Amino acid sequence: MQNTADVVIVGGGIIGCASAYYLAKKGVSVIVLESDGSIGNGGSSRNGGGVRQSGRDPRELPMVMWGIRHLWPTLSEELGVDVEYTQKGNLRLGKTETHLKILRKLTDGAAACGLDVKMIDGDEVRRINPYLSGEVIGASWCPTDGHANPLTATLGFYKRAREMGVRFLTGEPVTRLQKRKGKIGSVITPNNVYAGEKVLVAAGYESRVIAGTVGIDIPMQKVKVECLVTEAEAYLFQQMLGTAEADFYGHQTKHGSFVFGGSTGLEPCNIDNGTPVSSSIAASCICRGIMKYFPALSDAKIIRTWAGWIDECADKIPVIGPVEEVPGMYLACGFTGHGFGISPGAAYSIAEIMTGGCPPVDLVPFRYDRFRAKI
Amino acid sequence: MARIENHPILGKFRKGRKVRFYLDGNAMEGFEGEPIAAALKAAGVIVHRYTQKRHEPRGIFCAIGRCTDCVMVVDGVPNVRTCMTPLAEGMNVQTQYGVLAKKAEGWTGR
Amino acid sequence: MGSVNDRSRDIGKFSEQPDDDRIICRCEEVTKGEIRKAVHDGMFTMTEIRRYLRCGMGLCQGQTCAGLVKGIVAGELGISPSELGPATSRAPMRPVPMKTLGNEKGGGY
Amino acid sequence: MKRYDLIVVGAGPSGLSAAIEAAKRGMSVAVFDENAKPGGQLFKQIHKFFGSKEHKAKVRGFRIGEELLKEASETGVEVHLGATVTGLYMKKEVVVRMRDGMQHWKGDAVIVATGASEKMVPFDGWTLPGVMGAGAAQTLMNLHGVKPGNRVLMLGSGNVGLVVSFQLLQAGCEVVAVVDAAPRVGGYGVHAAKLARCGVPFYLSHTILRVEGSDRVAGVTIGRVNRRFQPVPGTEKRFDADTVCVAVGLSPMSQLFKMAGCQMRDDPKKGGEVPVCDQYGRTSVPGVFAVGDVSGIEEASSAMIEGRIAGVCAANTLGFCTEEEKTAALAAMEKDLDSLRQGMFAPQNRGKDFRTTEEGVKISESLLKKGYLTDTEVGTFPGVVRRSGVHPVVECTQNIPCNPCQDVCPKNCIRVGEKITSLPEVDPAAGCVGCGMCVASCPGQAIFLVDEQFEEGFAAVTIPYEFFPLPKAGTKGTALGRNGKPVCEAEVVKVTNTAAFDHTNLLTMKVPRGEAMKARFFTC
Repeated sequence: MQNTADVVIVGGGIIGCASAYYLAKKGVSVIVLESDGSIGNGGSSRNGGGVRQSGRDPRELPMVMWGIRHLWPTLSEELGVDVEYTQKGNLRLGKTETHLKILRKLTDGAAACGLDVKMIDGDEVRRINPYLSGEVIGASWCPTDGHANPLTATLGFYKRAREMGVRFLTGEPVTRLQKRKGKIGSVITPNNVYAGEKVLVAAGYESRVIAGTVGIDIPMQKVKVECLVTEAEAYLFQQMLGTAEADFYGHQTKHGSFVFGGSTGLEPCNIDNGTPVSSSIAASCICRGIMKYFPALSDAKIIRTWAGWIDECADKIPVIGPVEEVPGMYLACGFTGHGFGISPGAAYSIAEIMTGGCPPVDLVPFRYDRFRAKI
Repeated sequence: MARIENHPILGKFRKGRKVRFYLDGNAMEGFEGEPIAAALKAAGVIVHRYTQKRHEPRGIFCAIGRCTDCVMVVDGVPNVRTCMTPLAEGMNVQTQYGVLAKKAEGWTGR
Repeated sequence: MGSVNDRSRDIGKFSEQPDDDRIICRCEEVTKGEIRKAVHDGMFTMTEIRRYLRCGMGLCQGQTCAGLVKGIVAGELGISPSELGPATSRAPMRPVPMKTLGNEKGGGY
Repeated sequence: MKRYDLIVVGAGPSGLSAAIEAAKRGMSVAVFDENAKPGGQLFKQIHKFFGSKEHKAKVRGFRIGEELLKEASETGVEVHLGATVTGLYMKKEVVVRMRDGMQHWKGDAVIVATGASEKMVPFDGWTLPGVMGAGAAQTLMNLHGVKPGNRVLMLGSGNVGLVVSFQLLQAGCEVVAVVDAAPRVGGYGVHAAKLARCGVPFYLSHTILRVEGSDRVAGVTIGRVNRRFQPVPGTEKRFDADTVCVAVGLSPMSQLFKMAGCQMRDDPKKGGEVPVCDQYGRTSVPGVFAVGDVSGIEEASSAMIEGRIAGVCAANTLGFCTEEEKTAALAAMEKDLDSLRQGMFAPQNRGKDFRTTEEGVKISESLLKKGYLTDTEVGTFPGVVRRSGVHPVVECTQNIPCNPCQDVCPKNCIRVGEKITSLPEVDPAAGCVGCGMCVASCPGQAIFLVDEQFEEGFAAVTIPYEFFPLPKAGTKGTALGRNGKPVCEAEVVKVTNTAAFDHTNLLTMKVPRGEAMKARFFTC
C-alpha cells in the first residue's frame, strides 16, 4: 500500500473532497483520510444547501462572492454530477422592526463590500414569493444568491477527484499528526502511517483535536443543528430563504421536496448517542417556524429529519490557510455552519496556496492565530 | 364482483353505511370507514397514480401504508395513502400525476 | 464499518446488463443500472448510494428497496450484503404533515 | 413529561403479550399502534395455528388476537390505536402522532414490536398495478372483504405464499399457479397439499420472466431456472392472470432501533437487519427490548412467547418481580418456545435439505416439487393405516411442531408423543368413533376419515371443507385426488359442522371402494 503522497488531507467532507479535486487538477498527488465509513457524512450532507452571500460576515464575503462568480455556475459540468445549483436569489425575512434592524445592518455591511443586496418591503417580498404570509413586513433581497444539493455536490467532488487518481480511504480515523525535523511529518491512524510533504486538516470539529496533537489550538465548539425535508410537492418557488431570527432556512429542491433547517435555541447544549441524532422537539419547532411564514406548507408532509454537528469558531468565520508554526500544515475548519456555499472558493484557495500559487482572495482574515481576548 | 359477499370463515363483512365519493369527478360508491383503496378496488379501479419520472401507473402494493405506491390526491392534498385513509361521504379523490392532480405541462405518455 | 475501505481498489469495469433499466427504488424510480453505475463512481456505502441517487429517500424511506439496493451494491463490490452495514433510519417513521408535527400537545408539552 | 413503566410499540401478537406480562406484575403499560385495529397481522390470519395447546394450536389467528385483546384489557394495559410512533429518541422518549398532534412520552423500559414488512423481488413489470405483496392481498380480502383479483399467480412457496393462496381460494379467486425459484416447496407440505388437491399447479425452479400489461397486469410469463437461478431458454409458460402476489419473505422493520442507537446486525437467517439481542430480547441500549418479527422473522406463536419473556424480564429489571418469580415464569415460557423451534422448519434449520424424517421415513419428493404425496408414497407414513371400519388417515409427513390431533381424539387413536414434532401415528387397534374432531382440528387439513366398508362396493371419505358454496348431502360430483385431478364420481352423503369445528365443515363423500385412499377433495 502506497501511503505517501504530495498532500495528505484529513477529512473527507466537502472541504476535503473539493480541496483534493482542485489539488489533483494541478497534478498534485493526494490521499484523503476519512474517519467515518462514508464520504461526506458530517455537516457536508446535513446542511440546508444555501449558496448565499447575503447575511455573511464581511470577512467571508470576497471568498464566497468569488466562488459564486467563478466556480458554482459550471460545477455540475465540471464534476459530471448534477449539483442542482440554482441562482434565483435569497430572501432573508423579517416580521418585526427588530428583525428589520438586524437585516439592515447585515445588508449595509454586505453592500459596502460590493454585494448586490437591498432591503425590500412586504409587498415586494410577496411579489417575488407570493406564498409568504402577510406577517412578513420586509426582507433583504440578494438576487445572486441561490442553493444547491449538498449531497450530490460533496459526492460529486469526491467522484471527480477519485477519477483523477486521488486516493480516498474511509474508516481511517486520524489519531495524531507527527512532526519531523520541525516540519509536518506523518499522519497516524490506528492502522497505518501516512506521509505527505504537506498536510491539510479539514476535519470539522475534530480538527481541533487533531491539530492539538502538534500543539495548535483553534477555539471552536461543537453545536448540533437540525434539518427536515418534506415529500416532493408541486413547484412553488426557487429562492433560498432565511429569516432574521433564524427560525428556519432552506429551499425547495429540484425534485420538489422542501429542505429546511431551523433553530430551537438549545443547539449548543444538545447531546447525541454516538451519531448526531435528532432531538425530539426540534422538528416540531422548525415546523411551527415555517408555517408562520408559509401557511401554504402546513399540509406538506415531513418525511425525514436529521441532525449534524457544526464546528462553530469563536468568531464565527473559518480558519483557512497555512500554520507557520508547523511548516507544511494547513487548516480549513471552523466553518461555523455556513461552509457549504463557500466550500468551492475555500478549497480552490487552499489548493492555490498549497501549491505556491496565489489565492484569488486574501486569506489573512482566516488566519489560525487571529484570536485575541476582548479586553 | 370484487366484494366478497359471504366468506366461509369470516361470514359477512361488517361495513359502515354506503357513501358517495368522487373519483376524478365521477360519482362512486363505497362504505364509510373502509380504506379509500378498498372502495376503489371493489369498483374495479386499479390505477391510483402515474409516477413523476417515467409516468408509469401504480396501484395497491403493500396495502398497509408502508410502500406509499397507492397515494392519490384526496380533497386537494397530494400523496395521501389511500390504503390507510378511511373513506368519507363526499370525498374528492383524484388520480395523481407526479405530485399533481392533473398532468403537468409537457407530460408525455399516459 | 470498522475497517479501512480503500476507494481506489479495483472493482472491475462497469459493463451493461440486460436488466439495467429495471426499477429498483419504486418511489424515486431509480434503476438497477443507475445503482451499479454509482458503485463504479465510487459510491461504496448504502449512505453514499442513497445520497447520490436518492434511492430510499422517497416517500417510503427505503422500506421496500433497501434490501434490494444492498444486494446490488454488494454484488458490484464483490462482497456480502451484510458487510455493507445498515443505511441510517431517521424520524419520522411515517410521513407527518407539518401542521401535525408542529402541534405538540399532551405528555408534557 | 408523562412516564410509563413500560411503553410497547406495536399491538401485534408479541407486543400485546409483552404488555400483558408486564401489566400483570403491576407495571403501568402503554401500547401504541398506528393501525385503527389492534392485533397486528393476527386479524388477517384466518387459518388455524400450528403448535400445541400451550401455543393456542388449532385456534384461528384472528381469534387469538381477540383473546389477547381481552387479556390486555383485563390486566389494565392502555392500548392506543391510530397512534404512530414517529421516533424513539434519547433517554427512551417516544414521540407519538395521535390524530392531529404529537405526544411525548417516556418509558422506563421500551419494548419495540413493530413487526416486519414484505420483501420484494424485482422482475419486468413488477411496478404494474395488480402486482402486490401477498400480505396486501390478505389485507384486502380478509380485513376489507375485497377480492385482490380474479386470477392470481403466487410467487413464493413459503408458508405465507401457501397460506395466502389458500385464502385466495376461500375468497373466491382462482390461483393459476404457485411459482418459486427454489427447487423445493419452502413452506409446510400440508399447506401445499391443501392447494394441490384443489387443483393449484406448482412450478418449482421457475421464476417470473415478465408481467405484461400497459395499465394493469394482463398476463404473466414464467420460465424454468437452472441451479444458478438463470432462466432456461425455451421453457416459457404464459398465464392469463390479472394479479401477481409476491411472497418471498419478510424483513424486520427495525428502523426505531437504528434511530435509538442500538447495535445492529444483518442476519439473513432472521430476515435482514435486526438489533443484537440476548435471549430475553434486550438490545445494546439498556431498557430497550426487541420482540417478535422485528427481532427476527418467525411464526406468530413464537412471537407471542418472546413477547411474554421480554415482559417478564422488563418487570424484573424494574423491580416489579423478584429474580425467583422471573426464573419460574421464564422456565415454562422457554420450554414452550423451545418446542416451537424444533423440527425441519426450525429457524436453525433454515436452508437445510432434509431427505428423511426424524423417524427415518423418506420425505416425498413429489410433495416438495409438486405439492402432493403420490398414491404410492402415502402408505409409508405412520399416520396412514388401513383397517376395517371408520378410522383417521393422517397425511402429515414432515416433522413440524404440532399436536392437536393427539389432544382432540377422545379415543386416543392418534399419537404424536412427547416430542411435538414427531409424525402422528395412528393406532390400528384403537376404536375410532368417527367424531371428526381430528379432521376439523388439524391446522394442516391433513387428516381424513376413511371407511372402506361404508356400503357395498363403496367407501366413505370425510374431508375438511372450508369453501362456499357448501355442497349439500345428495350432491353428485367428482372426487379429486391429491394432485387435484379427477379420480372418480362421488356423492356427498353428509356435511357436518359444529361450533367446535370452527367453520371447518366435514364433508363426507361416497366413492367406489378402490378409490378410498385416493379421493381427497370434492368438486361439483
